[in-house]
Amino acid sequence: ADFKVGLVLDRGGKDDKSFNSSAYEGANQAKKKLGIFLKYVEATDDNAFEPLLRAFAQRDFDLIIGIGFAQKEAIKKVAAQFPQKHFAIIDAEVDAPNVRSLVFEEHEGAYLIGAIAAMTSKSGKIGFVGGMDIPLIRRFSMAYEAGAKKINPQINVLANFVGVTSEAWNNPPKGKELAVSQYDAGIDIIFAAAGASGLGVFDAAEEKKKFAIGVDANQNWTKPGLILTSMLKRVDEAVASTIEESKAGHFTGGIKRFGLANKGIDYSVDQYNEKILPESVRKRADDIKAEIIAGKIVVPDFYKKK
Amino acid sequence: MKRLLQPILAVALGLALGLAITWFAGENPWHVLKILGHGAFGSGYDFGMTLFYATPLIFTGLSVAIAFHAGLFNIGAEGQLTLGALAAAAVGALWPGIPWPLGPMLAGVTAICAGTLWGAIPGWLRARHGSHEVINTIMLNFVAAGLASYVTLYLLKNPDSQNPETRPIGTGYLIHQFEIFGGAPVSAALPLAILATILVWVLLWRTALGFEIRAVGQNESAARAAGIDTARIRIIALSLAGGLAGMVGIGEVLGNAGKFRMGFSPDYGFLGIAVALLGQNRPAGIVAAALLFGALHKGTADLDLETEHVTRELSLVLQALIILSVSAEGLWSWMKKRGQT
Amino acid sequence: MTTQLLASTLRVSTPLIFAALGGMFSERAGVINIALEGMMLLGAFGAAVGTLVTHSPWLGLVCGMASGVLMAAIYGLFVIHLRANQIVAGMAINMLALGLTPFLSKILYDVTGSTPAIPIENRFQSAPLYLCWIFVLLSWFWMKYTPAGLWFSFAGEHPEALDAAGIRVNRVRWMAVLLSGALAGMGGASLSIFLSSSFSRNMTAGRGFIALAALIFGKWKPVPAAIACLLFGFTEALQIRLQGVILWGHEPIPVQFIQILPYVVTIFVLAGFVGHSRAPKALGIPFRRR
Amino acid sequence: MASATTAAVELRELTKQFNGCVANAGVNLRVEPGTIHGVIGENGAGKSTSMKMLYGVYRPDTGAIFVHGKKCDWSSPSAAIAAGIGMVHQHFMLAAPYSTLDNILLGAEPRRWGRIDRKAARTRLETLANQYNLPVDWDCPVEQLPVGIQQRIEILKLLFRNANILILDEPTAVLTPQETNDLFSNLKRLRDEGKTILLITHKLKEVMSVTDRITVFRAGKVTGELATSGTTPQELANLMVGRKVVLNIAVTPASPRAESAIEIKGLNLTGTMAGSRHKLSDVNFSVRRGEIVGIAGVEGNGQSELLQAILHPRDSRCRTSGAVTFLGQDVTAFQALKIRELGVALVPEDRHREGLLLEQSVRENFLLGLQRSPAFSRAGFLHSKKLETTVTQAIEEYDVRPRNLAIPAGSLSGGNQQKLIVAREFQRRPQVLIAAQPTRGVDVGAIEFIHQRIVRARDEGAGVLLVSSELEEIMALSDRILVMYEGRIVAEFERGQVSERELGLKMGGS
Ligand SMILES: Nc1ncnc2c1ncn2[C@@H]1O[C@H](COP(=O)(O)OP(=O)(O)OP(=O)(O)O)[C@@H](O)[C@H]1O
Ligand SMILES: Nc1ncnc2c1ncn2[C@@H]1O[C@H](COP(=O)(O)OP(=O)(O)OP(=O)(O)O)[C@@H](O)[C@H]1O
Ligand SMILES: [Mg+2]
Ligand SMILES: [Mg+2]
Repeated sequence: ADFKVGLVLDRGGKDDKSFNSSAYEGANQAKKKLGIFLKYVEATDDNAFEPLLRAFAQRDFDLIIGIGFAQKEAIKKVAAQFPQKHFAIIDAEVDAPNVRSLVFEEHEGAYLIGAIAAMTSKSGKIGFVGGMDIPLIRRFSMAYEAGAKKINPQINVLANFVGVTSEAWNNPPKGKELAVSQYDAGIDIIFAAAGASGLGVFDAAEEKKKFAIGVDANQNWTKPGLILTSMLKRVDEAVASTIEESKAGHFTGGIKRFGLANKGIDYSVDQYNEKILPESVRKRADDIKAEIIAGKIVVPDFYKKK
Repeated sequence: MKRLLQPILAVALGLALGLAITWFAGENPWHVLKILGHGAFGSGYDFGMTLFYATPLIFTGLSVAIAFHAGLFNIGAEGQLTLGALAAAAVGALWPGIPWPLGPMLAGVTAICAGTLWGAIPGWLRARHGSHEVINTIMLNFVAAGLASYVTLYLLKNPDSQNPETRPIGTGYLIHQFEIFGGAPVSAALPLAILATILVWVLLWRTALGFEIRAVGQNESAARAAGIDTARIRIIALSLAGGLAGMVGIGEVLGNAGKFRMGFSPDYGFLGIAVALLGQNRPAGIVAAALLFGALHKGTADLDLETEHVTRELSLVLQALIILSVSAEGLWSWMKKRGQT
Repeated sequence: MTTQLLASTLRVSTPLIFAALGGMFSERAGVINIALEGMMLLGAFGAAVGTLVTHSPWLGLVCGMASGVLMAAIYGLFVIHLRANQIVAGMAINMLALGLTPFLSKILYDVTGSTPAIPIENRFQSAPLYLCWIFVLLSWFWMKYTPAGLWFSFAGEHPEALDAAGIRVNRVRWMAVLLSGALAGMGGASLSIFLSSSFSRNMTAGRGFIALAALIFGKWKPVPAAIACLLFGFTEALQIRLQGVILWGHEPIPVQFIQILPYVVTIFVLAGFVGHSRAPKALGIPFRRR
Repeated sequence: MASATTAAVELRELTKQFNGCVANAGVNLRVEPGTIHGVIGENGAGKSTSMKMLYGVYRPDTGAIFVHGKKCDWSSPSAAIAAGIGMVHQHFMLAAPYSTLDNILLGAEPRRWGRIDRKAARTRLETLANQYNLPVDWDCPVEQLPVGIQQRIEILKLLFRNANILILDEPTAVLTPQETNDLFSNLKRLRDEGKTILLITHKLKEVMSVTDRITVFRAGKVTGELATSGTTPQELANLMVGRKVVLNIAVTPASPRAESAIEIKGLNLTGTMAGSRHKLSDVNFSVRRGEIVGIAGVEGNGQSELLQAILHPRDSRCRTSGAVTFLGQDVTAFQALKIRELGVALVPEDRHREGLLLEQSVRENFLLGLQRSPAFSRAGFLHSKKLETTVTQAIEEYDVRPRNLAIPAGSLSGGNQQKLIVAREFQRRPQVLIAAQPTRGVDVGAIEFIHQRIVRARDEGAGVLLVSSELEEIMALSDRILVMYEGRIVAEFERGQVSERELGLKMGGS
């Protein structure tokens, strides 16, 4: 019958406007294009992944995709129990023949964003607002700072976190307070990697008439003229292509990396920000991008830092 | 008889209310009910997951109840269990070489001690400084989360994972997982929870200390007049409560994840309050209430998967309605009055 | 720097003050209010939807109040009328709000867990900042100078005495709980249409519990409770500004230690200066005449 | 003669059950307007319950209530208040942290622009207070006022509301003789002004002196209605209890031993015990084994503080300096439990506050304070069978009714609660017995019983410290009497050396 795809979303849920939304988008595009059967579920807690993945496998789904690194162990276990099924996971590396790991080189993007911010900043001070303090967000902040320093070694980079529990992803008022305090301290551009809390950062930008930078999806439209750019992480592409290949019978296991080179990571330019992002900056950014792709610039990676 | 019938009827009523909502959302309630039952008890694995969720709730339920008997309100089980789990994982990660029976024992005791400490602090503050345990336990929950975050990111970071979690513990620390549940992580923590339940019952109703705890909770001045050192009893009760909550860490770290994961608990500590009060603060009642909550948690997760319209949000609504109607003491007499007229 | 810190303190405390006042009314009348969090959350949602529909933050605020009142009505039905355990029912109300809001947003906007953004001209710029202090004064006046305030106090302290004086205890408690919902709803509204630009899932993020702590801290009195909220707000604002500051050496203090600062300070302040706070005597005990 | 006029109050066949426990089983009561009507009966006979039904607090199961000939079917006190009924409850209806003024005007607030007009209320109350000689401090939180004053507040409440039918449920249980006299003259005056008064009391002397007619309750029923002028205390007692009662037990003289039981030297309290108004200064006395030493005094002159200080000598809030010796041992460094374990028994002054766990069973209440004694526990584990048999015997011996170990102590009537405490404490075979207000609110039968037990304990060799504001009780039982006034011992008398009048004067500070 139909080709059946099961999507196990992270705790953030389908409409987190971040990588869950993006993954769902991608799967939906594939559904429209290929006429597959698509079913998604949202996990309630970290222990729920395994039963949900298993339930999909038992119900004869052909491809099961886990969204988010938190599902790593669960995918590893369930994939071993159902070797004839196909699995995919976003943001984590699982070494099994029937699992495709879709990982993103966020640090490359964050480096580029840091460079763009440093080029645009007039005050010589830029900021970063992270959601929960976790390695992934550290990966962003570390590369962001390095990218900025590449442009302007004297630049001041201030990194703040909304919180240390998962509520940090859902606290726009606090994201806004953090951003306001950064803007008040003379910072004129803030990169927000904080889930829904990032919306608070954008609100602050709106009030203070300063710039902010979006993440994951293209968020330029949310505050036209104030979002300098967004760091794109094409989870949708990764999911859609995986579904497509799997349906066509070309599924392969192993690790698939998405970076600047294959446009899995990028920065966005559209009608909402082309006026505020000058040609010269875009040009310079594209140069840096090329250098990273060519390996001339080695971007520091928090994951590799021991 | 009435004490048994009443909660059962109440669960039925809450379920009916919840099903009415799913019907409103466009599902066949009968179908939903079947999925719920099947999701919670349908197979060894499903039942295993129910038991897996129920186990920590037994610990936190007991924790809240024991404090409650001493007239204290422990909102801090969440923080206590966080520290308990963190401590167990720390021991297992720092000395991974310790062999089997010794490892779990050492880590288990450490988990209990960490929880106990986290309970003793508000107990001591209440007894000696008179500051309200409700505030202090809420505050300590946040502090525990901060400490856990620090430890997992700076001290015991797992280099192989992006998750905020600690390094894996040594294999000698892992406790037995029961195979009959088809892979569900039901570990030796379940019998431990049952044992803890029995011990709490013995403590509260068969020992002098338990009597003193209940006396302080009932009437502090009478207890004092009878010579009971009420300050000491309060500290002991909250310490015991903390220790019980800390035992959640044993199941999670030694019996399930093999490490400490930030945010592993879907609010076990808060649900423990509802579990304790639904179980009327009695050990057997707590086990029953924990099972109910475990079954609901597992059953409703399957609803999301099996139905078109029921999402995990609606599952929360359903659980809330069941808890509400089970707690409604007056519903019973109201129904009786209706029946008479 | 100091004025910014002050402004930030006032902003951060605003939702807390509304919620703590709400908690004050119901707890002074003898009804424990763990459900503040849930009432706030629905209030935040209602306010966002109301503002989106009417394009007026004031009407949005009214919708937020109404949503809080709705939640309070469910709570009141269970704890006053059906004598449910107030703590269990409160936790259930929180769960209900957590589940209901994404469910409703899905129905209304086909987006689970959030509402569309509210344009800046439709949001409050500063009104709630002052409004909450007006309510502090009103609450103080209410408790001290009006008959209803006196009834609230007696309903929480000695309901039998109130009953014997010919006032219906449960009616008074209903009034208090509904009022509590209205205020908590405003607290939620100030989150969604003042401090941010839309509703998002679980956006109260534990503020109801902090408000409860402030209420106890403030010994169940409006002005001290509001001041306690200010203290929480201040430590929060300070915490935000301390993040990333290098005090010694080369590395900033780990953010975790900065984040727990408000809570540690609270514990010490409470132990050192405040001492006993006496709860209303009949707090948590359902009233029933035979 | 009476049936010609319409009764002010008439209760017809009232019945009321609480979860199967019958409190009223067909009560008939008729009160003529402009009279003081006494209501007496044993503890638990149903007096308070029937009065609460009249006041609308409880709703009768069956039966009817008539006020001034009109049938009343009210479901709340507000209707009763509107009909001119006012009640002073056995347990005062005052909210401790609030001011006298607020407690009085609650529910009858004079208003101005929607706010409470406290000024108007105060003016009116001051007039009333002068008129009936009931001075009180309007702004003081009631918890800081002695019970005698709290009583005045309750009466002012009724006057403030213009009640013309006044119900007073055991108003004298907490009053000194002087205060009782004042109250009675006020009651007579109110009667003469045309008000109708229902007075519940256990003190037969009082009923005899102040009432016009008397209704006697027993076991939820009315067993007699008589004119006061035509009866005697003995007859009333017999009607109440259903058997002959010895009203004044003959106490044999003591034969005190040489060993001391309690020895207090230079006891001082300057600390800050919650609610204490009087500090202790230089209290010295001793109690030998085999004697009863009574401490007389108006309540609130440091008696409670004295007991706290000798039972919790380590607590700095209770004792600041001085030595406390029990049975020859200096206990100033002892924990409270250790003191009790020496053989010290305590009948606390407030049984609800300090004596009982109201929601726990009779069985558990019996264990309170004995939970660590070798008789009931071994290595920390309770010995429940032993407890069961001991309690069964004890409630039989001490006549605690009903004979049911499983019911909560709170559902016993006041007298039976007191007997339960006495049973528990005497069961220790104490060497030292501290009894504070041991017969407060207790019916004559139980008073007789408790007094006998105290004397028996003395004769078995216990040193007894009796604290009581009941002059009669002190005079009847004490071998020596100490008078306490403002935290000091101001006088000491041997048995028979002092008259009631003289003692009353000393208690008043002269
Ligand atoms: N609220 C109640 N719940 C259960 N039982 C009650 C309640 N109030 C009274 N009773 C029971 O009803 C009976 C009559 O009580 P009531 O208070 O009327 O006695 P009383 O004559 O006033 O006694 P006392 O002299 O001790 O005040 C007692 O057995 C008592 O235990
Ligand atoms: N709620 C409280 N607030 C302030 N201080 C207290 C409180 N409770 C106890 N304390 C202090 O703690 C100490 C121990 O209290 P506790 O009442 O248990 O006395 P103790 O030393 O055990 O002696 P005992 O029980 O014999 O009175 C005392 O010094 C007392 O002042
Ligand atoms: Mg002590
Ligand atoms: Mg009575």
